[in-house]
Amino acid sequence: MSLFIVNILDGLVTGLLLFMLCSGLTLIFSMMGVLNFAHASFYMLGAYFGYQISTYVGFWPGLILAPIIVGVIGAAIERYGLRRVHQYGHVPELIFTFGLALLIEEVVQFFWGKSQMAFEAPAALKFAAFSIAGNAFPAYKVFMIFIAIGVFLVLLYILTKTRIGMIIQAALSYPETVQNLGHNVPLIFMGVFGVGTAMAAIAGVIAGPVLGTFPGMAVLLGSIVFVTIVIGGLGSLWGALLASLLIGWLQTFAAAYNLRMADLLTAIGLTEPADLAQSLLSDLWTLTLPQVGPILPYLLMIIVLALRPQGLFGKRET
Amino acid sequence: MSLQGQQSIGTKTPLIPIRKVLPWLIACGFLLLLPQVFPSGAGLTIMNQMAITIVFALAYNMLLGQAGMLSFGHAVYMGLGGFFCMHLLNQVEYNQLYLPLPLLPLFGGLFGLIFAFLIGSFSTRRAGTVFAMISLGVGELIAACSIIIVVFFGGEEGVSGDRTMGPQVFGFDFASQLEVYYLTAIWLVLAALGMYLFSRTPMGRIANAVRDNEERAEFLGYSQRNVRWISFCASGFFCGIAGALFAINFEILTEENLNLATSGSILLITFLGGVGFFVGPVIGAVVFTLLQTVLSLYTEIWQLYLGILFVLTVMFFPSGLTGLIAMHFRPWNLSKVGLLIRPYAKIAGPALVLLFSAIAIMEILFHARHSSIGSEEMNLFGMTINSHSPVPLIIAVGLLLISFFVVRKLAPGLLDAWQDANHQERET
Amino acid sequence: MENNQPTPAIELRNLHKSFGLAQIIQGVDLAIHKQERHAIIGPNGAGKSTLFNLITGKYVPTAGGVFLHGENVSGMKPYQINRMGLSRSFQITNIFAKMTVFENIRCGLLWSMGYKYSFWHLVNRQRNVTDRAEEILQQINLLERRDELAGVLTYAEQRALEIGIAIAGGADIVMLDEPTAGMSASETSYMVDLIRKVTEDKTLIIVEHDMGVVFDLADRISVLVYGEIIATDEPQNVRESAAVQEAYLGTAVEEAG
Amino acid sequence: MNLFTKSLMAAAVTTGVVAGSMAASYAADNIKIAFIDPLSGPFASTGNQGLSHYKFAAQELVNSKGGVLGGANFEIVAFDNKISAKESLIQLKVAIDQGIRFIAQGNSSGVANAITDAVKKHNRRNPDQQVLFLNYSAVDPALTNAKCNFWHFRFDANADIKMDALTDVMATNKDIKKVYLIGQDYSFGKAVAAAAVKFLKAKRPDVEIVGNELHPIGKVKDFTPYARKIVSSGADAMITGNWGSDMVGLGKAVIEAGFENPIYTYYAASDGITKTFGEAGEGKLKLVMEGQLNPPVSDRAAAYTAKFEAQYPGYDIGQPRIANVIEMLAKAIDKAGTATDMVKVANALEGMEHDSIWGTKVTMRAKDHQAIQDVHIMAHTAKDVKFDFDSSGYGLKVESTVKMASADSATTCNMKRP
Repeated sequence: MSLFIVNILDGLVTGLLLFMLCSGLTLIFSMMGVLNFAHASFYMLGAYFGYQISTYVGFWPGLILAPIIVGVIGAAIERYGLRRVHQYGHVPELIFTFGLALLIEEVVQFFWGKSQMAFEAPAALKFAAFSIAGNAFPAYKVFMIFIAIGVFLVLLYILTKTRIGMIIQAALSYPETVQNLGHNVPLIFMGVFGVGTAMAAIAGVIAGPVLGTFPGMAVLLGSIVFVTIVIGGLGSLWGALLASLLIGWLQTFAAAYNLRMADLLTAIGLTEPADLAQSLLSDLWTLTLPQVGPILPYLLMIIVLALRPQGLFGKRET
Repeated sequence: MSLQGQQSIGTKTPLIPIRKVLPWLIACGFLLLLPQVFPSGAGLTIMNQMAITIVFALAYNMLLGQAGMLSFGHAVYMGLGGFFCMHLLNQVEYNQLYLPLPLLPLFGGLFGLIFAFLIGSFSTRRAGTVFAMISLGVGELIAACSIIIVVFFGGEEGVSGDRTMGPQVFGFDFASQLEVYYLTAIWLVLAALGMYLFSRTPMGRIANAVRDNEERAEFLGYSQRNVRWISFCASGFFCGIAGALFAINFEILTEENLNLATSGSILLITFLGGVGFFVGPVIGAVVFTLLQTVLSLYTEIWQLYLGILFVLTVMFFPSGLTGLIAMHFRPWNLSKVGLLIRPYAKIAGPALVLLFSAIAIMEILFHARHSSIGSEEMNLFGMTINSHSPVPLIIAVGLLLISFFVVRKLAPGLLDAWQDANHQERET
Repeated sequence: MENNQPTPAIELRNLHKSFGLAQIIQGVDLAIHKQERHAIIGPNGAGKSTLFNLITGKYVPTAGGVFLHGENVSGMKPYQINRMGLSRSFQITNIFAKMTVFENIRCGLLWSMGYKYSFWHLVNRQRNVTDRAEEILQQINLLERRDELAGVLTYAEQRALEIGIAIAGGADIVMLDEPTAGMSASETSYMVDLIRKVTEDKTLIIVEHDMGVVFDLADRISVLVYGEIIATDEPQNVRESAAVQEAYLGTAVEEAG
Repeated sequence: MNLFTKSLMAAAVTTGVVAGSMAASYAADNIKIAFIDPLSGPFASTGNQGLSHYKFAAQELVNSKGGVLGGANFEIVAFDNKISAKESLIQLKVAIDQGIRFIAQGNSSGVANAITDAVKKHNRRNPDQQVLFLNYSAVDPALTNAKCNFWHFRFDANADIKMDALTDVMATNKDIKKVYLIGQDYSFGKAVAAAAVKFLKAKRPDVEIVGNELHPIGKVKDFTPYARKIVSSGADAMITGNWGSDMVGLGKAVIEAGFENPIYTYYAASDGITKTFGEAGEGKLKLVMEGQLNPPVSDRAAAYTAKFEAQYPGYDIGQPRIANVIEMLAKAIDKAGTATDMVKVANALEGMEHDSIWGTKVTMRAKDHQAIQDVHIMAHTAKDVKFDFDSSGYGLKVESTVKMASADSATTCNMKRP
């Protein structure tokens, strides 16, 4: 039971982190109709900038500065890159962001090399906040939870209480109408792209010390982020939240419990073949839950899309 | 076969118009002669690899270019076809299955087709972003499964085999690289011809129609979903052929044949070459293999250059390298290419300086940051310079700025000339 | 009289369509006879395009049914309905801009000429398709522009091409959505002649704002207001109907105000 | 027209390749060793480190002493395989085309499997152009068991031998009652787990294996759930064969989750890993490895290490066995009297006994071409470390040694000799 509670908390951290990426991606998609393939790359940039700044002035200024820098870079890319490609249509846009993801990974390697950076959590948070049956829960993870929730509340406030939020919300449901209302749509696009990438960067700064700051971090997380927002429903913020938490817990619990396929197969009355190594089904018998953990999100996505093509909370089909 | 099958009596066009067949004949002759020019084993390996990439890229473009479907997981169909062929080869070796090697690609194609049929049944329901995302998910899923399902995928070390264990065909046992080259070349021509002809069938044309305007196609009696599904299956078939050729050439298949990196690079190759042209992926595959094998000999940051090239292509030349060449057809037809020579010659020098100074800056920075401590000397365009001293960097930046301004000054002239060259009668 | 009537080409029975809470079509009953030229008119937002989309299968009715030659086609996909002999043009020009004029027409022909999803015919070698496409190009006066990209045609030419694609498949019911919108007077009269010519012996359903066109072409007219048909009659009677005048002009005034 | 372009492009590529290969083959009389390992991509630092050591060893141990066969020098030619099996085979062909007959590779057992297979096929198909495969690091036991062949020699202790040595040492520690096994889900990870189960059962039947699991390789973002399980299992020690980012991620998560007991590893050192663990790994991280750096076994070894670090700052001797590869190859070539007849060189290498610079005797076992040597259990520490890793102040210090580990272990190898 105590392990279960610890896993709930760990899964929450993963899920909320995922949500910080997904919320930005969802906003960008809702406004501009483009799925930003490079979103996780901005998360990586956040981690690297956070690391670099932390080597000069410490972690905390990095937490503020890195997202701002990344947000400005994101806005610039929207202004000078994406807007140009927009005229060619959605598929070239998607290809552009894909190319961007490749490029950012190369640029990161150009400047920081290929090894993992020694990005450390701030000393002030390097203690175990509490401990459940011998399992320490680091204070840094508590901090991560609060940051993620804080970012979400700020986002919610902006979306529901401010004028600009109203416009963005309207764009969720009536993208064409908003375009025709005479708002400075390009400027809003640029702003939303900048804010979305900045949010990814915040996630990067706080995740960097825990999940590692290395050139593969974007790819590792990237496809999961897309899967999450597709499951949640493209363009739905609440769907993204639900799907993020779902996947966070799914992955945590899948890794945490060593359920074996062999037990399941024996339970339904099959007998394990004597010479397992020779059997064609040996892979099936030796399968465990942690092994299949990483593919569960993809399976879930395919199931969801087969049953409900617009995703769990999706309003419109693309 | 279909060339003659549909011949009806009394047509105006000849049976096989020479204008259309000539490029194919030249290509065949060229493929035949190539090994005489580059007979080394490594040369043959690279040519084989190029041929396989061409088949794969052409098959990919059946989706991206012809049917407008962006797949992020297309390595799966090539990979699965290849894995299946590897197992067939092992059956030939250990269980005396009778299968002449030259027929193997056919089976690879069939296996690719079967998988495309199964996965296409749900992934082709939607186009655009949703299709792209499903293809990504399926691709990641199967790549991840390759580590888990060891019986079929062989785990991390993959599945290997020996192509020479089958029955000899006309005395060939395909032990030598040259025999494999000719086998690959024959299948390259067959597959390319098949895909070319496919694009000229009613199905191929309707795939274009669905790409351009899926709604309108629906109101002409065509189910957009079925059109996409059939395109997907056809692409899967040719991907499977590419996979079989890979199995024959490398005699090993691994997870790498299925993963996102391979899927991504085929997108890159195809787009770089130009999705709007049949020959685009061919050029893309050739250029990419060139960059990969040659550029990586000279610079460590070749992937950075490739990334920059790709992003610039998407932004400024969405029709790819082939599009860049095709842009000149109109001035050529108007006999006005001459107008372009002078402005091109004028801008070429500064543009090259711009290019090389940009490269120099990147190389110097990279060396300064990543060379081992103490090693300050580096080789740049044949010169030995000190990457840690500011002088070379300042010179490079200076050259970059100067050439940039010169290029900017010359650009309007080039554009004017370009306008002239593209207009029939400017004075009237 | 009703008993002797042959099966209508299209029959709408108590057709409803709502989007969320908004009821756009609220119970339409309409029978359109074979080889009749039928116009649907009504103020902006009356639901004319929605009605079109319901008949052609783009939308699924919330209630009621669409009957094509007596067969219920509600819920069928557009391509299935098209294969039953109904074809349409679009209000916003909806051609294959990256293909040539000839290829546009050919796309409209392929299914009906039995090629379906064939990948074992070379399309350029099908004489019958080429001949038929050229015939149609002749009819719509675009033969000279045969090999131009459709995207570079003039607006009027694109509209003509749009109609050419719609009639190419030989459908016996043709539905045209504002075929003369945005055209000059001379272009409009040219278009009316063209429509009359290419829909010879066919059932024509047309949505149109230009009353001149409507009264010129139509055998009968239906007036759609707020998702309901308030009148269906011959042009003369519609013109004189007080109810129509009031509803139509009334809303028109509202709209203006 | 377009096909012409295609043709021209193809011609350009091949010209480029040929030109490139010609540029690389300037020194005529050198005996060339192809170093095929990742020099770009995520494992580039490991590859470059190995390459530096090869170059240094060739110069220091052979060329500066007059070379082999009365004056021929060793030359290391680097080929980047991007840690891809496909790319490795291409580079192998390029290397053979350049007339190189000795192939050195080590990173990734998957690549090693592909190369050993390709070398076997190549030697059968081209008897006049045979090559030898010097495997200096790939430790999948299969390479010297089921998949062994005459052309393959392994200079590292394989996964079984390392586990044999590790469990010898663990067996003497009576505090260890519960052990947790975790590894990457592929051939090597499975081999480590199987060996651990086998040896622990034989040597310490009282030890309970409280966990034995594999996780997907390179795919786990967050190792926390695994760490929770390990802590909750009450294990007194854990064993892992993880390498690269999987090692860093797992190690950090386990330490962070409050694990206080020894973590026995195969590859938790150098390439930035030592630096990343730093203080956190002190007293916990242990490595099983050949090649003693700290304390230095001899003045010669210390001088060799110091000279390497001076010449290649930023790199470590992370793979000491490379020195053995070079010295043993040089001896074999001298003994065979040829650097072109691979059967003779292989026969000379087979069964060779060699006194390594690292103080151990190395025997190239004839029956499976597996090197037998001393294997050490080392601790990650900052104390008494003369030669640190990653310039971090932390390094590996030998705690205990198993002499000539697994010298008489069984093999399923059925070597077919030409």
